[in-house]
Amino acid sequence: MKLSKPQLIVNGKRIDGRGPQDLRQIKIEVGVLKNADGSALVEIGGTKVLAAVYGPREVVPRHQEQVDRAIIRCRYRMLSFSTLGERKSPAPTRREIELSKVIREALEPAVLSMQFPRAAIDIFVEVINADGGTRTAGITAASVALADAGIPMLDLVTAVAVGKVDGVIVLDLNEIEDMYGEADMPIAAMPSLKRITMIQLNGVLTPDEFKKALALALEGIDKIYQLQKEALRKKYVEIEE
Amino acid sequence: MKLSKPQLIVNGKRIDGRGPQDLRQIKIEVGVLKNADGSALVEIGGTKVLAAVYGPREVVPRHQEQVDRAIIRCRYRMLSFSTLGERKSPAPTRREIELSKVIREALEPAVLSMQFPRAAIDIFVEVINADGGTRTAGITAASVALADAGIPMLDLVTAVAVGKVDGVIVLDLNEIEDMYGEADMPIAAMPSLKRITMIQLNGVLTPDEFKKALALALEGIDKIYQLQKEALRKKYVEIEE
Amino acid sequence: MKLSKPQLIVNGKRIDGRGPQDLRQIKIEVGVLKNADGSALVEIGGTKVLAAVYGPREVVPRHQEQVDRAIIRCRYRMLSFSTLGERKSPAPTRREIELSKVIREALEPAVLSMQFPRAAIDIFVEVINADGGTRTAGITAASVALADAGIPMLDLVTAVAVGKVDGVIVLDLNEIEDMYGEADMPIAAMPSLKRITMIQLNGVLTPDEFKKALALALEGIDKIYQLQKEALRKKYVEIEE
Amino acid sequence: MSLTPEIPVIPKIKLDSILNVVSKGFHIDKRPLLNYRSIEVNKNVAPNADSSVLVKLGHTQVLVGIKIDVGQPFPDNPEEGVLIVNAEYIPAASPSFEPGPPDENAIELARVIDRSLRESKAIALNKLVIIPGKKVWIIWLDIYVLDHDGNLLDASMIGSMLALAQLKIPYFEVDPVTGNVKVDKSKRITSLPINRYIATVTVYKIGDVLLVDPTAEEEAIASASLSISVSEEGNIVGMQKRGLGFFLEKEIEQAIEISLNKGKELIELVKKFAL
Amino acid sequence: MSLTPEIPVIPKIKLDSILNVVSKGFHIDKRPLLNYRSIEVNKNVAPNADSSVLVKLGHTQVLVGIKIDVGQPFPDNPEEGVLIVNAEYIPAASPSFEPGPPDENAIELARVIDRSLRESKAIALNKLVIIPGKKVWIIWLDIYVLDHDGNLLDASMIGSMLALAQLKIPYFEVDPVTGNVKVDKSKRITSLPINRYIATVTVYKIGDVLLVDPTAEEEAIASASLSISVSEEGNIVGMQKRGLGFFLEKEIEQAIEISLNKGKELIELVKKFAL
Amino acid sequence: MSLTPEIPVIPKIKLDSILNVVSKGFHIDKRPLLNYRSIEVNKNVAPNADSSVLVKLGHTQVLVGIKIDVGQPFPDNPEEGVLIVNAEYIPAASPSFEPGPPDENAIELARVIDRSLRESKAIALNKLVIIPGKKVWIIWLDIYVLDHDGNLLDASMIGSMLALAQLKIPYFEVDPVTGNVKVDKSKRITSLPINRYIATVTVYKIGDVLLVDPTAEEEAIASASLSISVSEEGNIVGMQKRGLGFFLEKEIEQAIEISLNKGKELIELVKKFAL
Repeated sequence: MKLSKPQLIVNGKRIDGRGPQDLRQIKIEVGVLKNADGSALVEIGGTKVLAAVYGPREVVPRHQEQVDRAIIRCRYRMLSFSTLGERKSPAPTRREIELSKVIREALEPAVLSMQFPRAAIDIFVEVINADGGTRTAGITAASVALADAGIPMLDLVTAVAVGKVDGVIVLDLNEIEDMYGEADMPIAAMPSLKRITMIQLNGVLTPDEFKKALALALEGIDKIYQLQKEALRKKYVEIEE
Repeated sequence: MKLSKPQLIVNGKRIDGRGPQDLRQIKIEVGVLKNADGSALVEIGGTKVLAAVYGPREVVPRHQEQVDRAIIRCRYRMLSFSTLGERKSPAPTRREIELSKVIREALEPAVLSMQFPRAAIDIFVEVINADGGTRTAGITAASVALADAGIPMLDLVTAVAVGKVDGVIVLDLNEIEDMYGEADMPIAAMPSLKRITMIQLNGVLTPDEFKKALALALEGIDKIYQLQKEALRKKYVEIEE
Repeated sequence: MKLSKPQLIVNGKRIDGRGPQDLRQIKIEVGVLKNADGSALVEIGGTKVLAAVYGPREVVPRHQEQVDRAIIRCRYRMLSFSTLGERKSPAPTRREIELSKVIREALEPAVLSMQFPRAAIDIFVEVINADGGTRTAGITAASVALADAGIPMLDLVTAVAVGKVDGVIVLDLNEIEDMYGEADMPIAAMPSLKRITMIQLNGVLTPDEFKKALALALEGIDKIYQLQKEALRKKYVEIEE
Repeated sequence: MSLTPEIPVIPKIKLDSILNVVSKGFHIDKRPLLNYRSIEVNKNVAPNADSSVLVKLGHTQVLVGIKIDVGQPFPDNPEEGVLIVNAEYIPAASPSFEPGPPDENAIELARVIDRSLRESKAIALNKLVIIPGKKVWIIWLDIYVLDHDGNLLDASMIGSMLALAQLKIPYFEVDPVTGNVKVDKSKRITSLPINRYIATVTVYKIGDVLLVDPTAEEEAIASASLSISVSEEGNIVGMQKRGLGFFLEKEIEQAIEISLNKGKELIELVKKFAL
Repeated sequence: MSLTPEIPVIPKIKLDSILNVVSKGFHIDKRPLLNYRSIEVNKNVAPNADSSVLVKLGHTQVLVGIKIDVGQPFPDNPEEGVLIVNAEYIPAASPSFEPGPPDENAIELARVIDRSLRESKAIALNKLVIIPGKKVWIIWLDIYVLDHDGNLLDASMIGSMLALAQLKIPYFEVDPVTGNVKVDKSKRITSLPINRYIATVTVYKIGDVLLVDPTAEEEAIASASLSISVSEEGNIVGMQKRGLGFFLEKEIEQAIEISLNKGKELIELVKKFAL
Repeated sequence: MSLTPEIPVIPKIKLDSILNVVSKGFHIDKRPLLNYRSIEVNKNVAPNADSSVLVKLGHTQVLVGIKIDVGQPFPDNPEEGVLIVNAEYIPAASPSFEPGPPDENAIELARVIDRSLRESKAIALNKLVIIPGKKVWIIWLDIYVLDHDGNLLDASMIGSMLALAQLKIPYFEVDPVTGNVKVDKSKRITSLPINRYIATVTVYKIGDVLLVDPTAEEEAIASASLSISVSEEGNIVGMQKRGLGFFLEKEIEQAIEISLNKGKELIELVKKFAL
């Protein structure tokens, strides 16, 4: 039974106490797995996503390989207990299939695939806990994992959602805001190069609201970008020392 | 709930006004698709079937290829909204799997497969609207599409059903006659060569009724054959002009 | 509805009249199929299992082959009508997938796979009637079928279950004893070499009970081993004569 | 996608020798072309099935088993029980069969048997109703091809007919309040009511010659086959042409005649086995 | 696993010539970059569907059909009917499409259409309730791509909108005792209530140039695309970036402007067709 | 089809050096052969799960989560709740794991855990009944292997036992009229009743040497393993031999002794973690 919509903005504050332009608390850990060539765990509010990268490696099955570039293979998946409500069946949903593509296409523009003809770069995004923004956290984690794997990239890719809740344009929606808000717009970009590599809109915005939301997303992306770089620096500086 | 059987023959006329030996109205269009190497749309009464052909082309996956001949691959399929009643699930039914084989085997004897070793000829039959005789319309359409694709053949293949309804042997059953009749016998032949390439009987016939029905089917096939040739002529003469 | 547990041991006798250390009646037939390279039918009490072997033969698909050994492929399967109760769906159950592995690993130590690099040895175990002990009967049958196919082995593999019912350690459980007993422990061994190649325990045993049960199983295995050899001798001596 | 099957490579010399024998009117095992191989049956081979039979037709072996359960009728047939026929070519049966769900050949075989039984009204499905529109008997008839030495469809129909003829309906009680059906398979009283016996005779074409019951070797060089199901009354109750080749009208008429004759023989045999 | 698609090898000379034409402001068929090809529709092409339409956008052909059945509402939306959008690229439509269940491209297309319709409340799902919480109308909207010559998503939205606009709800009666719903599809009284018309305009990027409605040849060399769904009120009701490339912020703003303009045109056209 | 796994090619020199170290009584990381690596647990790592725990056994990482829902009991066990154990080796966990449904290794692991818990009556399923025969609690226990550095089964049992020990049953109300069950997961009162703790100790055989808790490198050269589940009372509650090799009777007796000793240690540890 759908609960009746709660009031999402009270006295200018959001349901979790943030202002409209605030990110949730973010934690980025690099190199959390031994076997994967690269890995990262991103926590943003209650959302927790693990990304792992293998590659460049040989393509199996062979017929998938491309003579002039590495192929990128990507799977986004929610663990069976990662969502509220009943256990999720492990069979891939249509949503997971779409998001695997969307995440791959958000990362493709940054990866220098041409340097590894006939190879594969495999990206696995596993949602451990879902509280809104799992695809954007997945992109943020995957690009750190790619860097951790030593895959050459033009820039990191950083993602966050913006949206509209109770008529207000807000940054970094949580699950409740996503569910009851008027619009949810996940965006990914290569922050230094100002290139937008992913944009989806689920909901209704006027052209003006859209412009405002896009600008807010890019601000949020810049902040998360600093955290990504810091997390990578921390791992690699520690190692060098 | 099965409706009680309607009377199918009244005063020698069938439920749609035809005599026992009449075909429904037939329309054959050639080359209806841009990408396919050959294509045809066949309408016979309320039945509407699209056939498309690709080939001869490379076989993927490779292990299917045969060193001394082209393989023919064929899929018969009903679109989800093509039948009366509820939406049909897109998963292939056992009936569709069987008919894909039956249609392929109806066409195989006419195709000069030996001319294209290691190649594939792919035939796709899509039922857009089903009102009886979809497999026979599919064969009729597919052989025109093969010709349109320039695949060398000994002859066209032409198909029609005969059957028994209210005790009368009739030509070209519609859906109601198929459902409530005593027998339905789809037949395909290479008309000039008098070779029968498909025959199925679903129902009960005495040996005498069978003989009569077979003769009637071959008559119907001859008529449809003329329409096939005319449709092909029309396209290619028009082009030449 | 689960029936209430019947009394399984009455006056020292089991529900089918056997003593605790008795095997059921066993029949082993060799070479029951024409096409398979080797085959055997094993009946033990009401359980009836067919095993067939093909190989060593070429590996399809190619990527499965191993450069230094033959691969063994094994499928254990229950026919749809082989069990009590409703018809079993033909889709492989998790149990069947596990037992296919367990049976393969019971046979692997005996097969001289290194003699056939890049080849496959395929083993099909089909349960025709299930009355307890189908996996062990399957192993017993498969090793005879391997011998019948002329696959070189260190020894035959022989299997039987032991268990605990109404507190008593018993040999060769039937379906009822398996269902209502306290423990079921299928064991396979290469009898001449005293090598144990499969052991599973489903139930609870004290360490002492375990020791006693293992010894009893090895006794039972020795008896069945004689029957396997006799069945093979019978076929091959008959042929020589 | 249905796909042209790989035609097994038969050495030229062997091919010629088969053609030569066949053209003289004999099978390679010296039978006349229109004779079946010896037929053996073992009944009740799978006691957990509600009916089962192993049919050996020469070296071809087919195992047919039936499970009968209580279930719902089809919505468009509320006053009839349900017959569901499945077939599987187990990978043990031939080096060319692969494990996995039934392929198009197995599906076609099952559907031809199903249609022949259904259209001929061979079994009285209308007597399998427990509570009209709600509860009926479901007959699951499963055909497993164990060893493939040719002519699987004819052997499968023998096995199916025989398994059906042996099937006994279990004792049951309907709870008058809940409508639940309690089945006791340890007691069986009535036999499944058989309206008529059916046989399927498949006529194969090798070169210009028509024959029945080929071995696998012969079957591999047949260009086409025509399976004709006949009833004990001499009616034609099902047909299916298979294979890459064709038939002339005259050949079809011959095939019909052959099937009516041989079908009568097979039906007699099955009736004898059923006793 | 989502997988980098194989980029079709286009001969260098052809590639250059396309780029050259595009950079001069034209499609290879000489249209201005922001013009759509001719759009034709055939209504009721599949009479067994409850609504159907064939859309031809240049050589691209998309067949959209609807079945409307009675079913249960989603538990979290008991007071609304259900819209289920599926899409399939049939293998006839392009030499590179393979038979099988819908791939990620077809799934994405269906989901973008579904979200745009749903989020904009284009159709009044709340008026499709028969018995609240128990029985509602389920609208199955199936999109088949028959011939792929570029810009499938825009064509699919035209077809979807038009098929919905033509859909008539069947006559039905609710049995007051059992709650069963009896549907009579031979009588249809009410049209599906449409709240607003929607169009999807996909802006493609070739080199630095933005354009709409490319042919398949042009589409193959586009680095990225941005599909923007707009409502007749001029709101943005859905977006999806696709492809291996990227957009700059300025390009996105241009794309929005293009989509608002072209969307208005498309909506006018669909409304005209719907009459 | 179960298939001989590809044995990773380990350079001869490395193989010799591992065998050498093991034959001297040590793991390659210098532990004695019968010592486990350090064990760490993080509880409640997935707050949306009803219970979750991340277990690190050396570099091996296993994530176990539980969802508890209301459902129907198995027809043959109307008076018990239902425990369903699944395991998946995610492709991130090892370069040799592939995406897709659980393979035979994951299925076997889940089934060994399931049987050990079930046969030992480790958890009181009979106390999970809501309405006898109609509504019970279903416990979905899902095991995800995140990083594979050997000995997955022992780590998975630690995680499973700990996740079960932490599980709290949600508050619920049964509607006396409809029999519907209303669950409120925000309130949790009772813990899942644990009858006894279980541990699984897998004894591996490398050459003639028995050892526990190998790294992935060591595991790759073990010829066989024997997983033995033991209860806190010192009973054997499950066994499974795996691998291409064999055990002698004497080796099995040694393995039992090892498992009883190490199992006691593991159970102590899990109980401590559970506090």
